[in-house]
Amino acid sequence: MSLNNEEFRPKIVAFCCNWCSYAGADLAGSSRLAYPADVKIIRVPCSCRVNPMFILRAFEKGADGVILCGCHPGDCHYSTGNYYARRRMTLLFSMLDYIGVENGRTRVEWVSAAEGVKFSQTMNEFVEKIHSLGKNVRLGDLRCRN
Amino acid sequence: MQELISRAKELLADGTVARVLGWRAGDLPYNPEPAYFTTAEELENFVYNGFCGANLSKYMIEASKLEGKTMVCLKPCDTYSFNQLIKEHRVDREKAYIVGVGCKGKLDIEKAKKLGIKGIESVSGAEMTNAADTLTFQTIYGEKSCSYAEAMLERCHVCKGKEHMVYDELIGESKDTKDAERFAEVEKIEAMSPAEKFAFFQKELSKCIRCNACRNVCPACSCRKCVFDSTKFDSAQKANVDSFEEKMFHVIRAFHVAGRCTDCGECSRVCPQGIPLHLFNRKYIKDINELYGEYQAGADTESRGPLTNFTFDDCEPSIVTQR
Amino acid sequence: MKYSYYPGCTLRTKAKDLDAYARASAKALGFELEEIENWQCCGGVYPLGTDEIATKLSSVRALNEAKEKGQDLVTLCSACHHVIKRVNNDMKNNEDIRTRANNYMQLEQPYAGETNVLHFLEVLRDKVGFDQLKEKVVNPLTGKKIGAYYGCLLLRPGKVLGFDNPENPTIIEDFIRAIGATPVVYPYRNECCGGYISLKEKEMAKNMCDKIKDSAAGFGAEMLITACPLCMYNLNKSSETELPVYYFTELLAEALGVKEDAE
Amino acid sequence: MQRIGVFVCHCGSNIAATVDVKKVVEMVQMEPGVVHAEDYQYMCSEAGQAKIAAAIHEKNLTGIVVCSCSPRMHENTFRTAAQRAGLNPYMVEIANIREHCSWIHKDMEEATKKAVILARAAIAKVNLNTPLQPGESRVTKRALVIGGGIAGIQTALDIADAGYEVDIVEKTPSIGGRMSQLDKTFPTLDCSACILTPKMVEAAAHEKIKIYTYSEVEKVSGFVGDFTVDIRKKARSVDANKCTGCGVCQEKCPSKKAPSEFNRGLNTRSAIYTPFAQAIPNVPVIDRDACLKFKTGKCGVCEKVCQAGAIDYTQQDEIVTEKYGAIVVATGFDTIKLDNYDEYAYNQSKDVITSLELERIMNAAGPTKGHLERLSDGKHPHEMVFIQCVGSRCSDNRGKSYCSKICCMYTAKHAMLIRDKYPDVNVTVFYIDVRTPGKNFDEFYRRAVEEYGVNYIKGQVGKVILKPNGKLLVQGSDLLDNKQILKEADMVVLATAIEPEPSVRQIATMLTASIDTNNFLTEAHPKLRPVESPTAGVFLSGVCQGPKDIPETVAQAGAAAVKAIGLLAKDKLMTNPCTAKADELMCNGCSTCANVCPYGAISYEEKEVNDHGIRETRRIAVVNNALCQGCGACTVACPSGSMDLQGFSNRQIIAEVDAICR
Amino acid sequence: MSSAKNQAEKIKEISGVNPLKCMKCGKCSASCPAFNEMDIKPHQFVSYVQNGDIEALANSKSLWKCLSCFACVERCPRDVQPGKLIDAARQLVVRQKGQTGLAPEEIPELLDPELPQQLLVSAFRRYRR
Repeated sequence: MSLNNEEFRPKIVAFCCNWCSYAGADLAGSSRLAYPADVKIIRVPCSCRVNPMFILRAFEKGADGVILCGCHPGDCHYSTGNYYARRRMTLLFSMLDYIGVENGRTRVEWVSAAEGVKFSQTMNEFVEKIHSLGKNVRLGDLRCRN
Repeated sequence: MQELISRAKELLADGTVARVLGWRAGDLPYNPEPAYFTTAEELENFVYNGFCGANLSKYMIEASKLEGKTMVCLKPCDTYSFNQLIKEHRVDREKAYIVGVGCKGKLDIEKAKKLGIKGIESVSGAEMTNAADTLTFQTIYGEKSCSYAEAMLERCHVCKGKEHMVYDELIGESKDTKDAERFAEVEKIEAMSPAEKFAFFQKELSKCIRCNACRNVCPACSCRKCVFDSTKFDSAQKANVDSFEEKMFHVIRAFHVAGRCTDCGECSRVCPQGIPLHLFNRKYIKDINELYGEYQAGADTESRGPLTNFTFDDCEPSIVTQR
Repeated sequence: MKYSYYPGCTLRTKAKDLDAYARASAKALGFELEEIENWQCCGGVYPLGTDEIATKLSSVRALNEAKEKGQDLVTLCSACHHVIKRVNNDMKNNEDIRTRANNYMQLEQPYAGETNVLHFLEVLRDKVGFDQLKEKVVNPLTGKKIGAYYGCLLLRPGKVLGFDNPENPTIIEDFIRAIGATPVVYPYRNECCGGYISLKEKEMAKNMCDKIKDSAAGFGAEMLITACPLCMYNLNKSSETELPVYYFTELLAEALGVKEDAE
Repeated sequence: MQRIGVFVCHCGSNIAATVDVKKVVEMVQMEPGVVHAEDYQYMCSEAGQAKIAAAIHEKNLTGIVVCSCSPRMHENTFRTAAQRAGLNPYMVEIANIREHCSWIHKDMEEATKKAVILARAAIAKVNLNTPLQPGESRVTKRALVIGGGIAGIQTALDIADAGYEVDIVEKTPSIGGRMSQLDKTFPTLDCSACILTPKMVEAAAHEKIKIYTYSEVEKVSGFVGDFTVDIRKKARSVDANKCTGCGVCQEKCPSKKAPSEFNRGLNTRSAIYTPFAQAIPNVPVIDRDACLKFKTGKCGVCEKVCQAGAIDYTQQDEIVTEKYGAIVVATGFDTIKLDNYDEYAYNQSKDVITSLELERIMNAAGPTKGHLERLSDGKHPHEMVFIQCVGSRCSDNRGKSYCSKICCMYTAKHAMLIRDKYPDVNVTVFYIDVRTPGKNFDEFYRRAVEEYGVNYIKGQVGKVILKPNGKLLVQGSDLLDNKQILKEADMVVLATAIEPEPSVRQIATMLTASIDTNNFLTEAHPKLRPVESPTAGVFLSGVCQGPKDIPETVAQAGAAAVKAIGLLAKDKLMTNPCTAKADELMCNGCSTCANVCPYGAISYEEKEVNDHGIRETRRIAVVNNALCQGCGACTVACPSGSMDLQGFSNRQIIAEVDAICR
Repeated sequence: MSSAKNQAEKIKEISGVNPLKCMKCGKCSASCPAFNEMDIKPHQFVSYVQNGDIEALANSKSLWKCLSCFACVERCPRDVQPGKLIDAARQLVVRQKGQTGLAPEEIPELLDPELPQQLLVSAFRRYRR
């Protein structure tokens, strides 16, 4: 498969918590569970480290989708981080939906260190979803493209 | 008003307070402005009428640092902001002598102007003592009038109630002016298609000139230094490079005050471009109420805010796609 | 309480009793079975092929009609129950089938599995309650040793039908207790009677039915009860073991003292 | 401006086969700050590390990016290497181009592009890195072992022998665990009790070991080296200091109807009981749900007969709070409930039993005094059928998807023991695969077949059918003969899947140790750190980590002990320097950050600041670095952005975002 | 792609079953009440589809012996559900014109007066398109 310039290759940023989801991504790797190269992972200590600013920043800079992965509720390495992340992201996503940004472009998924399969599946699904939504025109529209 | 002035003089005279925080007349009949008064003479310029919409609680952040107590005039809705500031340790309750002032709804001169009332020379019916339901304007085109309610600020139509949440004494009568659903406008937008929503906000926000009036007036936006002015996020204030920044600014600003915003409506009141900025805050309030239980910021000074709290079985963010 | 009711082809013909006793009993128990209009035959077997739509549509029509009335849909024949519940499950959980069926049906409101499908026995257990039923019994069938014959269609696949524990069900035994008789538990009660195979493979069906009846008789059953006309036919026709087989509704009507009303 | 060196690892062919490493080297050289870039076969090797050190010296590097495997693998290796070469270790960042790139992509061009982007992100981050200094925290020289089975006992003994204090918390009235329920052990057939009880006694007698039985861990706080644990000592209703263990109370207790947990409910015990004869401590407990005194207020027989006056009906649960430096989880397993497998008629027939129940039946102290008999009628069986993989290897949500590992061997053991003791009993085993990896394991299984004539049939059983005459009919497959078999049996034994002891989930949550979908505790690395949890200071011993037999459990217990000892041997621990820090000029003092801090690490000080010439006293957030674990919850809660996380700062993360989206 | 392979794919598609999940435990064959009547046994169905030997499957007696009692579906520990494969193979056959397990002319002699409608309807669904 060669890269076709015509083909839409989304830019996808995945924030993964160090303890569960980043390890889950590692497990997906060592288990050779493929997902598209469009996904690039940023390691954060906990899902609660992810500031809404980071997500909007990603969109501002041209991301087509942003996904945040953390430990399952109840299993946070820091006990409670993902509970805060869950509220923050719920409100942020709701707001993005409210201002007319397709709500499929943002997602939160809880992936444990043992869930390599889930990590890979989630990323495949998410990339597929972004493909179906196409280029990030709406947030792209917000950008100045002189 | 006279009662307020004489009480202020008394408090100054007996040394209870070192200064009075209220309003004085502006250059136009409808734009009184926040002001400090330290002497009985100065108090002669004190005004309090239907145009005194400004929420003075934020001024108390600075006033708390001053020597002695400050008498501050707070309308019922302003007291929510004051409570929230107490909770966040931004104002010192001991430094404030709160006079809960009566309120029968505050006025929005833009609404009158929209009714075709222009060239205003003077207004009557806006005084607090006046029980009249009608505003009468002397204009260069002659006398014009409209009903008080017609010219009321948007926020007063969804009034949180006539009770003061915190005060030392009360002066004047208050009225609950609520005659509309608080979330009706938000619901209207929620019901739109994504394209319509997008177009709506695109149109509104494209008016933004980043004058920061909303930020400056907001009692919740009281950070010593705003993230948008700092280098910490690589987002330091600069000329608007692109329209994304406006949206980012307003979404993030609303996010930063989410769970802390009392819905005082000052942001919309002061926006020189007339952007309905309260629609952002109110969306967060509506979501919080629906997803995490009713919460009114500033109703007390102890409870945990919704974003510094959680329950084990909170909804997942995917609820956004399911609603 | 009113339920939408789907009788099915056989209850109109060879299994009129099953239907009549059920209606009479329902009346005695204070609920009503409102036959849905223009129901069409469910097809008797659930079309397993995921690519088949046409064969699922009659069930969807019935389901949608119940939905429009805002009622649960009650079935009596095991086969109808099986087919309709599984189609409903598809409409709820299989996006592909749902889309295609809705495209075909052109309903005002797309159907997405909203209707709750109940077997008559489930109504007795979950809505009426076996304790309540027991109180309404006027002729308890005291001393009768009855074997429940479940067959396959009511129980399997357990995950979809959610009717009872597919390997060790209790609903009919509880029913038997409620009408005052003694249930006889025997291991072949959820084994297949041969189903439609009896049309061509008489010997096979005979073997299977013999096993069932021998097992039941061996554990002391004096009679069997069933909810399925085909099971009834096979057990009666294919096996030589002397063991009478009744529809459970007949014993229900008898216990409630409304058997004559139905006849 | 930083002077950054980029080191791209081939990882043999693991990376180089999919990522064009030369191209990566070429591309990253154009990135701002990069003054050096090279690739090498194995960066983690000594030679690879030497290259990094050389470049640091030669090029005066201030920051390093290694493009290699996951930072969870070698971040520490490279940080240490950098430190040895005089660079602050926190100036090193890893671009994960193996697990997150070469291993999951096939197309070289695509993988190379992605590798370059990941490298750019790391470079962008390093550009903003600042040297960080870890702090120190003290280590409490005492370990906690949760679970008093063979795993917990062995771990405790090993730690205690090294000279450290250990506490064992066991929730049942005695230590011993599952192993105490076993009759014989494979592949040597020695008596389980004979090898276990000496260890139990040793643990009880050890001066460094304190055993809390009938106790549960209730709350855990703190962190590696300094955990604080609340232990609930459930009320025994018997004063352990007075009790002599004479056993008269149990004999005289009139309430003898409670199912015996130790005998898997196959017989009953008295309301006041010790689970088994060799119980440690030999102090009974009163089961308050079964005791007449507690249920009706009348009785009190045990109190009357107790010469020592040890019975105390008023005893209350007691909470003990202790400090520990290390915690070992050894919570073990149970067999799964068979409610989803009624085709095997376990709930319908008393003669269908689990293997663990057979252990009790075979045991001289068991419900049948060691005689093999049917529980329905007490008759001696002549035909026994064993069914393997009951609930194991089931991916249909009814059972467990994993292999329980021990069943093939214990079934061979059971078959052999029965054939040995009762040559008149025919034994048939239905199996899917016989899995016997292990020393002398396959030989053991073959002996069952060859010397003892056990009939192994390849094929699963579909249904166990009760016959009116009380016999069981086993309907199974013989796949090698392509037949369906109907086998008449007197008893059927189910090799029931094992699962982690269900209470482990709560314990994992308290410890913030991660747990997988099957409730097994996750190890820090599946191969290289198999006895450590990803949570620092928490170690794993025995089946709580995955199915194991006794020798493996004991080996792992020892390994967990060594890891715990290694930790306890240190006086001080380096703390993670990636902690939160408030910018005092920006801090509002609003307390929002403190509200979300799970560690109570944030406090407030009235502090005089000089804000661009304005001197004033402000309320400022101060982070206690010893308490802060670096989650970052506060950084997002902070409205002004004053609170930031060192090592994962806002600007660093934003730089990564920008680099990826560029 | 060979036509056998195509057909195997078709069977997988119709049935929604992934035969690769099978671990060859034989629980299906151990559960099947029609086992003795079948020439190709339930557990073998999985291998036939895996190997693409559809011809043999299509000609198998077993297609017409399966009772659709779902015992194998219920008990399969791997969610392979051989019953669905058998049905899909049967579909493949009856969807081809003229191929059927029941000819109309056979019917009258099979009928008996007590036979319930349900039986005919079901048999038709199973045996014919």
